[in-house]
Amino acid sequence: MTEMTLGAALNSGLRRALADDDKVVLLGEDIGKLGGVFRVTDKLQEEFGPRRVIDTPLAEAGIIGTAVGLAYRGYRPVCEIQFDGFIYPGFDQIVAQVAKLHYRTRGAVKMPITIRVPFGGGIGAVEHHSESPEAYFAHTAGLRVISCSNPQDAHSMIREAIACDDPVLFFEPKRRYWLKGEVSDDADGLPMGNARVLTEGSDVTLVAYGPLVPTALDAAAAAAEDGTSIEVIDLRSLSPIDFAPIEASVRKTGRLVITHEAAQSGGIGAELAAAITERCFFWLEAAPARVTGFDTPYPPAALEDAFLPDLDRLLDAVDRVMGRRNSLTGWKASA
Amino acid sequence: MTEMTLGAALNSGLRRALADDDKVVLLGEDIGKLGGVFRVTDKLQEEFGPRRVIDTPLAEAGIIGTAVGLAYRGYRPVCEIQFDGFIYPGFDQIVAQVAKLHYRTRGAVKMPITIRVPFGGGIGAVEHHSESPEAYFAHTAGLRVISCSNPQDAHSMIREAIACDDPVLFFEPKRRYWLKGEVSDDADGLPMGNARVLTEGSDVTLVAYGPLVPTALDAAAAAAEDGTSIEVIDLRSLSPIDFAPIEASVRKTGRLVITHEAAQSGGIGAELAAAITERCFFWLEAAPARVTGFDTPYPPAALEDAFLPDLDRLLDAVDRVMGRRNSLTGWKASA
Amino acid sequence: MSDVSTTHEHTRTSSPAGGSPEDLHPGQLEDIVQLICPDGARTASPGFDPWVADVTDEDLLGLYEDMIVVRRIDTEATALQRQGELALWAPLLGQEAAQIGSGRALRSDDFVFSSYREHGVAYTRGARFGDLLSFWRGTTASGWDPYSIGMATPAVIIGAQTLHATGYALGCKHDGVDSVAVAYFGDGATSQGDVNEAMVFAASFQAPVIFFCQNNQWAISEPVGLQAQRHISDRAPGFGIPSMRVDGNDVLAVLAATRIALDRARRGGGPTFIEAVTYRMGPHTTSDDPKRYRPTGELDEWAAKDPITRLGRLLEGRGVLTEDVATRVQQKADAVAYEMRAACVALERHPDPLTVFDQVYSGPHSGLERQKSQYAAYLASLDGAQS
Amino acid sequence: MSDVSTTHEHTRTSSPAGGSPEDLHPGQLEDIVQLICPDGARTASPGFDPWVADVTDEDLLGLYEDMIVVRRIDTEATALQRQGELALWAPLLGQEAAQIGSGRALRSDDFVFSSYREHGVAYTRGARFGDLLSFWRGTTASGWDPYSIGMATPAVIIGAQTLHATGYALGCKHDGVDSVAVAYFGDGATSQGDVNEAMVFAASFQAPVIFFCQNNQWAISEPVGLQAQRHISDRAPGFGIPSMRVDGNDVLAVLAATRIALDRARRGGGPTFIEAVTYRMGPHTTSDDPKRYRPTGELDEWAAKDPITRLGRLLEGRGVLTEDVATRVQQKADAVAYEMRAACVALERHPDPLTVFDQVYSGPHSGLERQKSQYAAYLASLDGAQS
Ligand SMILES: Cc1ncc(C[n+]2csc(CCOP(=O)(O)OP(=O)(O)O)c2C)c(N)n1
Ligand SMILES: Cc1ncc(C[n+]2csc(CCOP(=O)(O)OP(=O)(O)O)c2C)c(N)n1
Ligand SMILES: [Mg+2]
Ligand SMILES: [Mg+2]
Repeated sequence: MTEMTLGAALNSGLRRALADDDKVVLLGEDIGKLGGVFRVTDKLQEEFGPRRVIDTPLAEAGIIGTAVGLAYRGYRPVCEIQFDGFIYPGFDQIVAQVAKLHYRTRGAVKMPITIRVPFGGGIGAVEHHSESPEAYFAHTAGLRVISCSNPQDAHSMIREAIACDDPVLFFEPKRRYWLKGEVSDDADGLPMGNARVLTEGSDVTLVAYGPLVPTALDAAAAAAEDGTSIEVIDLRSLSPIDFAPIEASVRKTGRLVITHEAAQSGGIGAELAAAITERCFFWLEAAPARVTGFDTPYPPAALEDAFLPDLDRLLDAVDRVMGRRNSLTGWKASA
Repeated sequence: MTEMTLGAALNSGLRRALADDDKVVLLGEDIGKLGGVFRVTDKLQEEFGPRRVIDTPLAEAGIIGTAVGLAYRGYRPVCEIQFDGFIYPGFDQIVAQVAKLHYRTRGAVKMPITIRVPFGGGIGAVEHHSESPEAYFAHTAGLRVISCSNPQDAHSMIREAIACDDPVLFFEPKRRYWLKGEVSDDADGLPMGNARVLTEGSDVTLVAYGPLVPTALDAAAAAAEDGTSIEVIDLRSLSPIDFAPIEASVRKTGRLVITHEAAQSGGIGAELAAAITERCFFWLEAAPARVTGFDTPYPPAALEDAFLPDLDRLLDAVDRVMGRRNSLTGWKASA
Repeated sequence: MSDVSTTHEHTRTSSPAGGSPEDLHPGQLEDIVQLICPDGARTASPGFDPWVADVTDEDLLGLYEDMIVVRRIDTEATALQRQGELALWAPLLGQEAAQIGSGRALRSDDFVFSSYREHGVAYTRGARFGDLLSFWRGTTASGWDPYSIGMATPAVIIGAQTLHATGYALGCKHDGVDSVAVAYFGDGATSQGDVNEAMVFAASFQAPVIFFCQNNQWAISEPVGLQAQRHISDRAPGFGIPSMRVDGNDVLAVLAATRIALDRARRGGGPTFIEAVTYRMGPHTTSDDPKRYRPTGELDEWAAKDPITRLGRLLEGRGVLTEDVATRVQQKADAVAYEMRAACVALERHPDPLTVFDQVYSGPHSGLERQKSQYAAYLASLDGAQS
Repeated sequence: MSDVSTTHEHTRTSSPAGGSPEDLHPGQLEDIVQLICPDGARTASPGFDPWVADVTDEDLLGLYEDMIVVRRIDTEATALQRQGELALWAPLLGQEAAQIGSGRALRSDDFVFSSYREHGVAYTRGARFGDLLSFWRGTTASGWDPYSIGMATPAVIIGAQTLHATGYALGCKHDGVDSVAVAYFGDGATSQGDVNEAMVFAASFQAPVIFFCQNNQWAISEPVGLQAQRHISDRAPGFGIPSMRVDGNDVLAVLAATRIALDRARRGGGPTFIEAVTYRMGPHTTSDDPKRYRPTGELDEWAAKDPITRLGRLLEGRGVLTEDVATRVQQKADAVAYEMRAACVALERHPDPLTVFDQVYSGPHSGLERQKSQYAAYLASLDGAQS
């Protein structure tokens, strides 16, 4: 067990993956000498050489398309997309090629490609540097989509993603790169496809992933002080969603709050709300509530606090599903 | 009033738009002499010349990006994407530029771009020719997303889309291009942003759009014979969704079925189910049901009947929300 | 003062480095490599001849047979489409020499990344007929197992495969083998970002990849002049990739050019771009109607440059292609067509609906498993209701 | 036999069509246009000189002042970032000549589509200081109203703006005006599909657009050699676009080249590509640490070619840049910096949260209106709870 930041845990996970399997190669912009703009690949090129850690020309379709060819050849490419908002030039290669080649070839060709995407806001960045594009990929058949929220998961899940024979979109909560935690080489063994119950609770089920997991835990702590018991679930896998623990939780609590930074319409929260309503209709005491980014582009930094879900908005939603107050209809808290 | 096919109605709508405003230009692959692979732009180049109806080089990012520049210059470009599955190379330009430029420039620059996308399956086509990518765009702030289901709407809505100062993704139900109907120049005046109640009913609200609207009407007719009264709503606008008539309907029926060809996870149905549950929780008698394509790539033609929602699957869902039978849990109809 | 003199026009048709064009390509028209003229005459080319010096008359006859066969395959597939046995077909008519000449130059450990029209290439790789047609029949999303014949599943998204070829080639290089990746694509494809990015990446990595562009003059209804203002082969050098422009209706010239490019790639010389100038004599696909856009006379003009006729003339002139041999070749082609038809109609038209869920992922997937079991239950309930 | 002789290498450094390079560009090094040497000497160039024959010493002093001012703007902005007044800044240090020389060549009805580093160009277009900084302060998603200064909102997505410039230019052409669109982008950007597609479209439409590439040798940590195996200016001719390679640290050469390209575009001659060879003397942005990747000595090497120093030397030699004048110029620069700092700190740091919903659409949007009113109610309820 070592204490390290989430970013360092990714670095050490990548290092392990490179050491364990010489078919693993890293591709991306500025991942070599610079070690990536977030230093997640720091020193890996020095250690494994420029054939394993490859600085590519500046073109995302090129990176992903080259990775497809490498995968055809038996490699396990790990592509870094420098920031969330730069994934779109590679969208066609991801959606039409990476996602579909296994199906297209009826299993003959595997696409064990991992696409690492530092995502989300809260770092005061300029446009295109704070987006949450995960729903596009969760709606795309053939991909697996996961997100980590702590150093241990970062380390274990990146290794698992690379070892997975299916393509994996790996969303890294960039504002949590500096979050510290204990990391051991043998994780608790929870597969990357599984959600994790972080705190048990009886009143409300609160589902989060990536950067908002710490926020959700804060909300649970704050609510506990007010006597509300919240079960926080870290989704971890956004596609497929591991519904079993969420169903079990909602059958217990009767109330669901979901949070993400991405726009509300058509986000992961929509799928969760719809699917949990299908599965737990008769257990629900209130409609699932979504606390999300708005249906706007990610705003300039001066407005990001207004845009991002935070502790207060989560507690407001908890109050709402508890029937306590309803900011939506103007019924104010009596406090 | 003239009877024409949906494809011809689009053609006549485009002709009117070209005639009414000389800032309207059409851009696309093979839209000139060939008139488009579906002949939707038939004879328009002949009539308006190659500066108004522009055959472009074969590159979707190029088409959209060029349209952005034309819009900057005051034009109203109408881009044709030849088939749904070819929109992805243009995804970055749509999502990062077209959708965001108005916000980015705080309203100084308008993006009155219409992107026409023949979409959906059922025509026995090869890969990439039968997709339903609408949810990607409905999740993207800054775009308006609409779909027509009959010749009159095709004609009116394409004109309205072109006249709209915001970018519009216009999804054309390709397998209904040959559907005939009366078209008049003055439509009934229902704005493109509004949903339309097609049949009134009291038992179940059935929401469809684009190619599945005729299927939904068939289902309503079949259900009526069995004594079930279905209110069919043509969504028309997928972003924003016109919730008022759906809310009103669900408050009456207590039951909602939603159908689309796109994959279920994160599709329009997820948003509809989640939002209607939020708005009508206490009116719902059953969880909203979704009848959609599966979470697989669009399959080869031999399997498309298995993939596509059809009359029987709609009726099954109606039975389910009516509590009559439940194929999902194996409870068979007694008949 | 004219600005033309002050800027680097670079835009004239370039000639090879060193020597006059005549020295190198005596048989060429407009700076194009040609070894067999349309009238069947064999023209000398000091630069290219050595690369086909080992090609015997017997070999030429083999290429001839290949071309006859793939044209027969093409005709038969078009017929099958007309008869409703195929949903669609993209004819290669006219492009036989470009595909056979290049395809036959490859080794089995080379790897092809093609577009949808390379049936001739697939034939040279040994694709089975059922696998050639199942995609077009709508039975499966694609045909052959790529690893069994060294040819990827054709790409329908224009240009996407050029990047795959580049990545594969990079893998070959890193593996230390001298296999080569070959990307096939059309003239229209050169406008796509992907194809240009592939050139950037290939040049940057010095990847052993051949960019083989069949310039068949059309991208559906759009003439090549809409996509490119210069010869397509003029594009690659600016990326640092040497290029050749060959008569794509001349199977020998195509063979020679491909061998040159393969040799360079195998020896660590990196990528090469080949523009094979040819013509799509048929429609874009069986759904297309070229009458709407093809200028009158153009087809005739190109028919006079037919790739098969010219090799036939050469071989007749040499007494290799006798009437007997011609009959044997035709019989072989007919036999192939017969076999292909049989393979076609044998393809399953109504696969089990539940197979729609197969092979989306390589491992278990909770979401799909649920959808599959629910769909199975639904299908079973229908049976129940109908019984 | 070497394959080199059999393929069209096209890859040598091209010389201008007609005439020997020496005739045309006496002052050039390595086929690069240069009118002012690093030591301040004015070299003759028969091809380019006529294009700047009207440039007086007064004009040159104006360009000098511009460069001093934008360098001062850059230094001040970097300081503002270090002091926490800006969230980020992308320094233009070293690229003053490339930006001023090209920017000052434009007419007000031309239209610029830039990347994020073109503060110097924005200055020539008349951008207000607050508008220059509000993006970098995080106050707004962008700065100026594009129509007020004839310059689009900078594009952060690498290369995207080149297509916008092409479309805008097509619009100018169809409008029958002789305005020109100018796309600015970096060396790294040339690898993006969009930039190559822009060249295809521009060539195909003969659009009046200038592709102005500032090759500053680096794309963050990646040297230009990773993106391009030939001079970047060698790429365009293959697309049918004439190109020029100029010393980007020579403001006069840049001015001349831009005027040539503008003139061609205005007269219906279509697109031109200009590679301005320069150097990014600072970090990529204030978040970057070039020590991790910049070879030692490189910065010094380029410092010796500084764009401002050399024009200063020329003007000193001519007696135009006296000590008095230099002081006046420096005062102007300081005044600008002062004004900019004031404009910066005056920018709103805490806009009304509800403005997050503004200007997403140009018309009403039911979905957003609901979110906005709910958010307003929520904010009000917080007030309520806190009161
Ligand atoms: C990304 C994309 N856009 C559009 C299409 C539709 N399309 C199919 S073939 C074709 C023309 C291709 O022309 P070319 O590259 O010259 O190849 P050819 O058909 O002549 O062999 C087009 C536009 C496509 N398949 N993919
Ligand atoms: C599509 C996209 N990918 C990646 C980035 C991240 N990024 C920002 S600047 C930059 C380097 C650009 O280099 P160059 O084009 O040479 O311009 P310069 O910064 O040198 O002016 C990169 C990779 C981006 N902004 N957009
Ligand atoms: Mg073609
Ligand atoms: Mg640069």
